[in-house]
Amino acid sequence: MKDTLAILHRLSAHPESRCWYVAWHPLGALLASCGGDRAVRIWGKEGDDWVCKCALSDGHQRTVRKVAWSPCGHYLASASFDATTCIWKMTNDDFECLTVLEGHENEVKCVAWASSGHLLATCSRDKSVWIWEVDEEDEYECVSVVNSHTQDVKHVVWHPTQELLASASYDNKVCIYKEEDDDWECRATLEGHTSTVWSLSFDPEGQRLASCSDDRTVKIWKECTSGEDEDSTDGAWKCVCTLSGFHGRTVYDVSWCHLTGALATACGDDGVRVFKEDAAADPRHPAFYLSAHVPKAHNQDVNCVAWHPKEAGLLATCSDNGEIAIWNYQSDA
Amino acid sequence: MAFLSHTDDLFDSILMADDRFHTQGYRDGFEEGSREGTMEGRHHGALHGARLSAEVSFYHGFALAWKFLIQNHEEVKARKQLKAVESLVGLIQRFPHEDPQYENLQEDTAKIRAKFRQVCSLLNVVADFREYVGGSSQMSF
Amino acid sequence: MSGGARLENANPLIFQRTGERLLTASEEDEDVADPIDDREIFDILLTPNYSYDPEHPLSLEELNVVEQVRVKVNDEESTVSVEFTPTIPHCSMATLIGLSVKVKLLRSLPARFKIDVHITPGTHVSEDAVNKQLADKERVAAALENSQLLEVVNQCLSTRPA
Amino acid sequence: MAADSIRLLDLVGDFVTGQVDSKATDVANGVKSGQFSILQLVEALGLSLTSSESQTRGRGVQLLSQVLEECYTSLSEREVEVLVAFYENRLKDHYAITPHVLHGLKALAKCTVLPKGSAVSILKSLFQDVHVQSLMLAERSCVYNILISLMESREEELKGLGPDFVFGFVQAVDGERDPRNLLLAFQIARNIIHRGYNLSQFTEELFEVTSCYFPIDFTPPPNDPHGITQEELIQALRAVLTGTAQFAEFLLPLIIEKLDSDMQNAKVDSLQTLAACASVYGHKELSDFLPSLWSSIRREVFQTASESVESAGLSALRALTSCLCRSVLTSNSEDSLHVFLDLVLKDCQHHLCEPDLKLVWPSAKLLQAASGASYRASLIVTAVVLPTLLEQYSSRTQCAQRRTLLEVVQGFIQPTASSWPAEGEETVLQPFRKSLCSVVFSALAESNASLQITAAKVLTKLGQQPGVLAQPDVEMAVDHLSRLVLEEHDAKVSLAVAECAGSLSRLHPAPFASRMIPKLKQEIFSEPTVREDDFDLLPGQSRDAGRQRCIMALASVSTQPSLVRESAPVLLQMLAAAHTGSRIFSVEEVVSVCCSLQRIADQTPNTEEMGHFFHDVVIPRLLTLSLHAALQGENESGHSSPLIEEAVLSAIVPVINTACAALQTELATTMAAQAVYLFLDGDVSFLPENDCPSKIQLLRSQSWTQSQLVCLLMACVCSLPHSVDIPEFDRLLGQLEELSCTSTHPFSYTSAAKCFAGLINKRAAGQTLDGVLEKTLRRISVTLDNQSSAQRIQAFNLLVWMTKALLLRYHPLSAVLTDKVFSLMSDCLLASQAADCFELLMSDSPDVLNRSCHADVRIMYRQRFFAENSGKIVQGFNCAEQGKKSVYLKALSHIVNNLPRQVQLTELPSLLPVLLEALSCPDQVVQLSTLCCLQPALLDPPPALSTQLEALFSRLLPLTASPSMKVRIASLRCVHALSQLPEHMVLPFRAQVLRALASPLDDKKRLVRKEAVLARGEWFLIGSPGGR
Repeated sequence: MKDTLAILHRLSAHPESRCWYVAWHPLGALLASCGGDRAVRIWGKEGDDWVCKCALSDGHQRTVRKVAWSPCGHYLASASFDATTCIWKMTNDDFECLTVLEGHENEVKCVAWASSGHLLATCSRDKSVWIWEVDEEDEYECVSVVNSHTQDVKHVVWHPTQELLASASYDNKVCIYKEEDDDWECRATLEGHTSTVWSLSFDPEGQRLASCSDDRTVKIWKECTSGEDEDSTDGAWKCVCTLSGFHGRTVYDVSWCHLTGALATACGDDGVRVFKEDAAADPRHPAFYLSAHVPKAHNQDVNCVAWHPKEAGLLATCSDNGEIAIWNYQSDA
Repeated sequence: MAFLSHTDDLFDSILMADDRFHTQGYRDGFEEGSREGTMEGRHHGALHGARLSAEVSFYHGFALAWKFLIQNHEEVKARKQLKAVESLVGLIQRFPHEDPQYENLQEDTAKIRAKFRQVCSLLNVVADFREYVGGSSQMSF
Repeated sequence: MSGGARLENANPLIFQRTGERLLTASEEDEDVADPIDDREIFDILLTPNYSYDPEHPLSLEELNVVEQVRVKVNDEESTVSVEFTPTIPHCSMATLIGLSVKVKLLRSLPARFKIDVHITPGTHVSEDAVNKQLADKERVAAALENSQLLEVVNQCLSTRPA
Repeated sequence: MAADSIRLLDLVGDFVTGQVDSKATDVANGVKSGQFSILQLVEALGLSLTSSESQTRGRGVQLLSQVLEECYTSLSEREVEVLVAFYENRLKDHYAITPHVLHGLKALAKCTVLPKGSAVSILKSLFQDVHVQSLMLAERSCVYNILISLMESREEELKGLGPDFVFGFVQAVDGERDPRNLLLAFQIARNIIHRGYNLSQFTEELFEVTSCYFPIDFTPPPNDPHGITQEELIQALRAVLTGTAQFAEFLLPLIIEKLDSDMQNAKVDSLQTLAACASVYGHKELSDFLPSLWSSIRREVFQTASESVESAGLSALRALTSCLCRSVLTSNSEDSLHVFLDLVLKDCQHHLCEPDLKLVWPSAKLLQAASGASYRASLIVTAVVLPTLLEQYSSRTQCAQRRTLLEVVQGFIQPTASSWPAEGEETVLQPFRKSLCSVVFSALAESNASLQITAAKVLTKLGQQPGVLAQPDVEMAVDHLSRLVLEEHDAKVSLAVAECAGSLSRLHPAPFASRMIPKLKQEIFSEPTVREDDFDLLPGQSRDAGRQRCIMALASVSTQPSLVRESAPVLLQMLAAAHTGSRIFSVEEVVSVCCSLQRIADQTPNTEEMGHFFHDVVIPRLLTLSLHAALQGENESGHSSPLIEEAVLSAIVPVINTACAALQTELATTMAAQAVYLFLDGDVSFLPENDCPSKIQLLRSQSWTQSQLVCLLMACVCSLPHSVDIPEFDRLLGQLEELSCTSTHPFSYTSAAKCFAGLINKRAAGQTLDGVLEKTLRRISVTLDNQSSAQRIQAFNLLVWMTKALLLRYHPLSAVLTDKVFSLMSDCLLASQAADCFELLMSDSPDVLNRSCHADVRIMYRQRFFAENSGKIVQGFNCAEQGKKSVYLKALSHIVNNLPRQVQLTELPSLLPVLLEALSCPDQVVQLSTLCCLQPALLDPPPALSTQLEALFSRLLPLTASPSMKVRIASLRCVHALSQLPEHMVLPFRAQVLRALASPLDDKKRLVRKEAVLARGEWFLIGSPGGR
């Protein structure tokens, strides 16, 4: 491993509690974090160090599990254990709560914007995935409720370009959804993990999907377009690669860098790992190698990894100890 | 004479007793068991059938009521709502009430529930469907 | 537990309590470091030394819910694994007992520890489900924000009978 | 006269029309003073009483009633008669008037001169014309009070009313809700029942109207002025319900029903009520309900989690059983006791055969409760249970199961006060003597410690009952015990064995004298056989440890003079051997020999005989041995006697202390003389083997081995009773002073000082004593003032002991001495000793100047000392410059630490600032002692604390990381204690504390982590649902 992952900054983002998730602003100037202290914090760089621009602590009554920026960068969505999702509007450095999306029976685990910015997806322990439509005057309405999972739904993520949604669940499965005469339906179910699937990430082109799981593996799934190989129907996905043996405990998050194609993971063994794809390998059977590994990246579980959208190699991670860490990944490969 | 025959009869009954009681016991037991079983089964079926029908018909009534309330509104929002309500009604009407053997009963029920919740969200009403969906008790996590 | 509450398992097996841990000289010696060992975890779990299980007035150990042999700790690697045994296979409280045990350890051990709580293999009908749920820190975190659940857990951990 | 009547009219007018309430008292005074009579008042009231205005009439009656309440005592029978008639008639009047009427009647009912018949008529009209339920609280209580006072004075007449009275009461009380009134109502009901009023057909009504409150569920409102407790109500009601057997048919079903409720206190109340009525009922009342009563009780005891329910259930069962025991046996009727116990046995016995299952315990408890009810009951139960248990024991093989069974057995062999066999009855265990013994002995022979311990306990219990164990059994037991003493190395077992041997030896000394003591002696003196396996022995298995146990055992069994005469010589012989070196005993062993001697001296009955034994044998022997050792000095020839070791001498001191303290006066006097002359003039005549060089002068000797013997002098003379007069007092003091001031051997000069102190503390006050003291004090001062003197330490030491001796007896001089000590706290050399000496001044010293050696110790001398001096310390603290402050804090914490808890609490507020200061003082000793005196105070904190919490936490939390483990532990305990404060006080600190306690969880010391875990656990519960 000649490649390096060097620590740049450490910030105590949510002291006395966990930091669950961090999300880069599409332009990369801001970083949003959320945690067990029921707050969302917005971080920005001032000179050489990162400072808290503002804290949104009045939106939720319980843990804020995930945050997501709208593609345009003007909105921030926050999903909380209080069964609601808040939509925040950013006007220069100030945030106001536009609306609160209700309807889930219990903890909302994830929220994600479609690339178009017109669609929003949320998922919850109530086993359902909800798709919301956003109209011009910032009105949100539920266009569909899908019950394809038999358990707690942990994560939802949109395809980078198409209107295609993927969800990961406690039932060890991943589901892929498409719209079907203005109702959303599960088009493919990805089975293979032997325990909870915690997170998902599409590759830059959206042809492949990475999933990470409590079974301590990361799996790479590929959509089989007809012709490529016969034995599969259009829209079906199959596992083309499994990264096992690298992680000591649950893999909580996986992130595919859209600039470098590097794959980063956050693990319950306190480690952060970066994998690179072996260029030489047959594209139908891709191979990944461990390019960099920081064993004690944090002194408790690492919950999230996020690649910077603009600056290649810049990586943000956060942990149960409430910390955010920002790394620089250098690879000469 | 009578006395004699009587004794034969007596012996006979004693000799056969073992076997006779055995078969009779088996028969009785079997009848008893099957009767019990049927009763239990009926009870179980009735109970769940009732719950499910109650739930679905609640949705039905709910949907129809709203349908009439909003069908004459013209604005876009109401149209969308009406669409959703109608698709819920559709789902329910396609729901095979009278066929208990119907194999994807569960899936369809799930669909209906999902649609119902979407409708609620669109209409922005909080209908207490928890008891119908067998909602998560406060003690689970 | 109110005197009126009925036990789900009226006549459970009981086991002799192992006595107090005896104090060794080295434990009183300022300079010697005592590593965290199995018995210590065991003792943590048994104080308060009556039940974590609102159904049973007896202590966890007497009910054999936690046995010393089923506690494994590795101080250097900062890992703890506890296997607990619900008093009867259908004990509805299995998850709650497990949650209580987990919370007790979370509150009592240094943050560096990775804590695994499992049901003793083959002692519970829904063993895997319970284990998976206890291992899911997100679910546990959510549980501890649910006041009804937190109340039960706290009562189990309270040194004053609730 | 006329004037009076006019005045009266004015007063009445003012009150009735003028609404001037105060006038009532004026009228009353008038009546009391005889200025005017009641009848005159009535006349004066005439108009208002007959007015058509109900309001005016009311006012009139009110005045009359108020006056009556003032002076009902002075009324004549005639007047009362008139008034009663008037009032009864008024009851029919407008409802607004009724309250006043009732107050009047209440007053009249109290009259002693109440004419015959009026009581009845009052009641009749009350019951007839008053609807009690519609009255106000105060008036209702009036009615009850009327009933109560009439029942007191006119019982016969009321009984004349027959059941009507009861009926009237029932009607009146029905639906009462107020707890105060209920207490009254219950009292009435109780009187009705206990004083034999005729209930007849109204029995059930009376029961209904009272039992509807059962079980009482009443929580007094906050700041309730009447201070009525749930308990009072419960007791009052219980007295009613259980008052008569006539209620049985109603009460018992009710109890059975209430036992089914889910309210815990309902259960407890029902069970207690059941127990109460079982003591009143006969078996006739119970018989029909016994089965269901039993099943309810069994259910509760089997299934409850709460000890209160369990114990209530058990005592209920005991009560039921003893009730059945009282029932007279008639030839034709079956024995109801037998029937009932069979029921109990049927349900419980089989659980005794499942020793791994939980129900074995409640079943055993139930059976024991039943058998504890009476001798007969215990006969029946044990006859069934013991065989089962013993049979089970032999059929079970696991030690755990056997232990459980044995523990159950233990519960059955101890008779209760009520089941103790009477004269001529033999113990119920008689039939099982053999089998019991064999089980116990086999258990003792097991290798499992907890089993052996239980067996020892059982054996103890058996031994305590006369006539259970026969001679051979006891001898067998003694052999087992001896074996265990010699072989068993488990500490817990040895302890149990010692206790067992001790208690057995009280009743059966002979076998111990003849069998055990010789064995022990033999083991002690047996030649050390070098065994190759000696090396790989566990600690406790070595021969030394074995000998150690023998030494302890000798003490434990010395419970009777006959045994002491056997055991003490063995120990003395060991000392002799150790001294001569004929056997090699380690110093530790010699010390423990002394400890055993001390225990013996302590536990032997304080008789003339024993007094002589110690005075003539033990003490002289000890003195001789030490004297010889001392004279040998540090022996040139290799071996030097262990008896010159300070440790050994300090162990001999308590032996002599205890013995001397118990001596009768004449023995004590000779003891004093012998000791004094031995030490002053070397008179050894009273010692055995007194072949010593003449003219030994121990107190003047230059050799430390001799001078240090002064501690034995102290032991002899300082623990004698007051009455004993010490010969050569002044000469003695003189030499002691000299020794304590000049000796360079710490043990010697300290002991001398202590001896000095012990003597002056008891010496009668007066010129002579003061003279001596002045002289000594002068000497001390001179030495202390001379900074260069080599003997300042000695002088200081003497000063401290002198101070202690005098302040214990409130001697005027003590103040001067104390100030002297204070002045030394700024002394450059002695400052820290000065601070530490307060520990010595305030705490009890074990070997001198304590109550057990008859010292003159005034009660509350600590409080007094504190009151007089704490001010000075605080002041000194404030004046001292930074570097020196800690000295004062140390002194203060020593004093406060030794104060009784109560005083600490009262004083804490004033001291809090200084104590907080002390917490941040770098000296760990100060920190520790401050924490120690804070911690108990924090358990119920003074209000002053609430304002100081901020400061307290900011100082406490850093200490959890102190380099000293003790400090870390103590500070964590304080933090733990603080978690018990009212939530609103501590909640603000929760986050801060939890954060701070995270790191001690990872402390390198287990003991610290333990405290941290406890404390943090508690703090998590604060302000969290279900927590607090």
